[in-house]
Amino acid sequence: MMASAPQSPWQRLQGIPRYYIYLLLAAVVVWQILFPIRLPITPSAATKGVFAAIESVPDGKLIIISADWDASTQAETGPQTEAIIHACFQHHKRFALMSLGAPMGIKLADDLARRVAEQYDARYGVEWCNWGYKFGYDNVLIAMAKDIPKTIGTDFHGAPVAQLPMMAGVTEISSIGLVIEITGLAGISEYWIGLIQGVYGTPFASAYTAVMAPGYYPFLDSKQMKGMLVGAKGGAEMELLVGRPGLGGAIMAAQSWAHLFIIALIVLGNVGYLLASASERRRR
Amino acid sequence: MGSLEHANWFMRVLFGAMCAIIVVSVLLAQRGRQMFIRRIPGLSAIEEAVGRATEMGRPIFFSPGLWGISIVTLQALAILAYVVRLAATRLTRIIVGVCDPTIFPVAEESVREAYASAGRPEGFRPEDVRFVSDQQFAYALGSVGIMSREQVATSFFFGMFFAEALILSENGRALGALQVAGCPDPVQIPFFIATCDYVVIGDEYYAASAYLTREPTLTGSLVGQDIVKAVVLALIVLGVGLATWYGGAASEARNVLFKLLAKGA
Amino acid sequence: MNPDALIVWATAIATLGVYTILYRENPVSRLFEHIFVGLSAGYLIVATWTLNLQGKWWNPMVHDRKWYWVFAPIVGLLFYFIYSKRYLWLARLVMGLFFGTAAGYFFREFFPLYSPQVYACFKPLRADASIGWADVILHHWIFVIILLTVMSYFFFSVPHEGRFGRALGRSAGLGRWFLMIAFGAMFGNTVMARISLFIGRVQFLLNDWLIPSFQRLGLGG
Amino acid sequence: MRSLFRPAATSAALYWHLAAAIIASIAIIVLLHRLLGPRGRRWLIAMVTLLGGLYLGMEYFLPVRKDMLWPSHIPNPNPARGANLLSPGIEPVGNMLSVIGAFTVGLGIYSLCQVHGRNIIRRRSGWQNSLAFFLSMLAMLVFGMWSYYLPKPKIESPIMPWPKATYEVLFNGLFNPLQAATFSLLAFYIASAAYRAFRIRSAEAALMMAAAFIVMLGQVPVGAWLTSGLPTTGAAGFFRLEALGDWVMSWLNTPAQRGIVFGIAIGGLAMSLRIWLSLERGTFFAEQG
Repeated sequence: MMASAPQSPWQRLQGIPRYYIYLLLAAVVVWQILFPIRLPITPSAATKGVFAAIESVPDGKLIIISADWDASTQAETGPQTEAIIHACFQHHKRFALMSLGAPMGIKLADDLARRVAEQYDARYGVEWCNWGYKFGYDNVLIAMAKDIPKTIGTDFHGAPVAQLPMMAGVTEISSIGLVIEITGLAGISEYWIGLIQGVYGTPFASAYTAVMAPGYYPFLDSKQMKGMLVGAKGGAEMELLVGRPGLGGAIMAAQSWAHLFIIALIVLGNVGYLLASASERRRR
Repeated sequence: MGSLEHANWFMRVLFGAMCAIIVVSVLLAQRGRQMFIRRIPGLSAIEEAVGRATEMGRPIFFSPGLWGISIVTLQALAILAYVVRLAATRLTRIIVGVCDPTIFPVAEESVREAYASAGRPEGFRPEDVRFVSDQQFAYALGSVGIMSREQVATSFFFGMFFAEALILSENGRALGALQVAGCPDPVQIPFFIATCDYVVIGDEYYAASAYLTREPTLTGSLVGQDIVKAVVLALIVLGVGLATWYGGAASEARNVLFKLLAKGA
Repeated sequence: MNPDALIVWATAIATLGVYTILYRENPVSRLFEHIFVGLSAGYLIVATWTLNLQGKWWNPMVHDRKWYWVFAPIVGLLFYFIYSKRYLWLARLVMGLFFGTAAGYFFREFFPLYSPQVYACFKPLRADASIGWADVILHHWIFVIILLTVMSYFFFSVPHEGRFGRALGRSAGLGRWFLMIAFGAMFGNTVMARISLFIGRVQFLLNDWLIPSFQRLGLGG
Repeated sequence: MRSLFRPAATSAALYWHLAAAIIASIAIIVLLHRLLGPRGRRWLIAMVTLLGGLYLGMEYFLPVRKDMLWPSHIPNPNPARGANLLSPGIEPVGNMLSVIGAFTVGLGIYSLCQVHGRNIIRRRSGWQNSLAFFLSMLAMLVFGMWSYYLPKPKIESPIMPWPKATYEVLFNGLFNPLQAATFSLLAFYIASAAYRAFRIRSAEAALMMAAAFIVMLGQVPVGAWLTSGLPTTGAAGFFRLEALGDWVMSWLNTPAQRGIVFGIAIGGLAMSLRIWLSLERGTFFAEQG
């Protein structure tokens, strides 16, 4: 267009090259990771909903934590999972990890659970277990609703789940008191809601990456979902509720500054746009 | 919450009525009844986008999204077939990057078919329908590679997209491609709006084939859809009216509605 | 063999290799793109066998002697007739089967997914004991107005002329504005998730790779 | 019927069954191919499509009973849930479809090998990359399968046999990090997209920007800090950024999305019907049967 024409400083504000934006953003994040400036956090209603859902699971029933995340979203889903596991152990609720959509992520969740379990002296197979990755999404859920031990078969370590002490009396979906889906993959919650929560009325709560969350607010509003952790913020809030400030809080510091950086960029672009169009008008 | 494992009588009736409305509307249109469709800017742009690639003598890239054989992807392939027919008559090359192995044979087949029906069966090159990867981000990176190595002039993103949407479209933009996108899931639409020249929002996605081809079956179906939407709208207005009249809490009227809509057999 | 050190270095190099694409598509990013596509193709075969076919097909057929599972590959292999002009219709036959079941699954999901959402739209528009007027207007009124105007935007077969049509057109215009607000909100809500991803990578590069490597060199103490 | 599909009694019997089934299937396919003309083939394809959808749909919409499979007198194996005569087949049908679909993987791999093989044979520019493609694919395939079939160690140990270690490097040192790194590119792209897209050129863009601003600030502690002077309760509390952001997300975003979703649901329903009844003529298989 007018690439060769000399640009006014206002026009230049509108066309900051991408590379500068990328470099500055990287610099802001690295700076905050190395020297974080922490800020206070207050839990939202959606986060409290997850916490309350865990608290209110009847004692005889099991919680399923469907950890459908892997390394790619670990920065958000890792702290979420850790805080949720803390909440389970603190309220003496037994839980089973499983994965429908992340064959390579379940190991990461297992490591996490193992580390947290040590802090509470919780034994594998008694207070918690890991059903491992189960292939087949809807087919798994449809079958599981009718017969859990048969559908799950073996746990993460290859042992038959029916032999785990905590699985005694766990037959079908009515043995489950809550399902918590932790994921960055869209679509899996629809299976849980469409095939389990909607069909059998099993309570459902979730933890999503911030990008997915907006799509699921309608389920929160329609009460199909008891609560929802939204991204790293949800993780940090949950950490606060369980009294274990950790990685989530540190990440929020970097988040704050990166957000401010992007907001500043948008403001600069608009200031440039307004001033450029004003000077244009004056010239005419 | 109720149980929706199977339908209740109300759902059976409602579903039957919805299907009947759409099918009758299709049949009426096939018998020659004239039907109106308003302008949808994002869809009007498809022809312009193909024309640009023709002018520049460079290829088009088309992505049918991440999902396998599903209703969403079949609609994407219907749009693809239209784009191929346009491109074929103008001797413009079109490269399709496929993500799901089950959709690969279907995509290949419908592209070949589209070339044949445009009267240029010899224009079809099997290597232009490519399986890229079934892994979301390998697909994204592979598709960006294809777009930049082939120097595409235009790219279309129609189908189910997730996080890779912005990787594809931001790189396409940096290449200077004219981009048109459509996705039924609202979550990725903001990013397409930020990076693409034209975006097809929500239900416009399913209106696309009717709008583009003006085939009676499809326009009839679109009119039927509108009537069904009006029925749903009426249902909502009725529900809101009842809730307002009887109050929000657990009233008798609300329980009746709850049983009908949120509790199956 | 303990591969941990190698994994850390490979991760660091692969990460930086992919980041070069931020400047532009270049030989390094191209190499990693091809490695990535290759690895995922190899993994696709491995996963198809270990996670799907072995458990669902091979074991039932061979170990449980359910011989009728042999029909699955026969039907599946019909897809390969897309490369044959003569037998093409057989590929279409199995595609037709998948088309039909795609429609069938859609029918099944229709009510469980959507009807509770319809029900949840039934918001009372007047105050009562449980909710005050301010909340009714700020929440319920706005909710219902946005829902109805947005839905009116998606009517395609009614011309925006005549008295009713013009009213619908105005409502649709308003609906489009509300859509833009929603899209902006979704965009803003996503920023955090995306930054998180990069934070995750920075944490790895600093804490698992750079700082320990420096320490091993005796630099960081 | 039921007795025909009984599992084979011995391994030898299994082989006979398999051979017979394969021969019979091929005979049926050849027969169909010979006997059916273009119209018959089209009809058969439409029939298969119809039946596939009909089965799944009917199972959902037919009445159910808890004591027996509606409308028969066969007892319901799981009396806790309502079922009809079609219900017991849902799970096997799903399994069958996913197994059948899995055989398309070969087509995808063939397509990849075709494109990259041609690059190498013709020494097109960048053929070295195609070579890298083949090497990585083969490495992942060989070591993936190898380590899968290695006997499982009794105790978990970081010391592992070399094929397993190689697989770990490929998987956790390359494959996973490449995914995570590609995914994280979005942090940069979202920043530049926001900078470019949110200009107040039109009312629509301004609205988008305002909503994005509020939600972004509401998400981070900085936003909460900006309006921390306002009281947490009452009318002023509404304007605290974190509350305002929540309000935008749940009361402005939710209904708009739901409006979109209802449209999508009905559009998808119409598309499903057209596919199911083979009304979508001319889109997929126009010319021949």
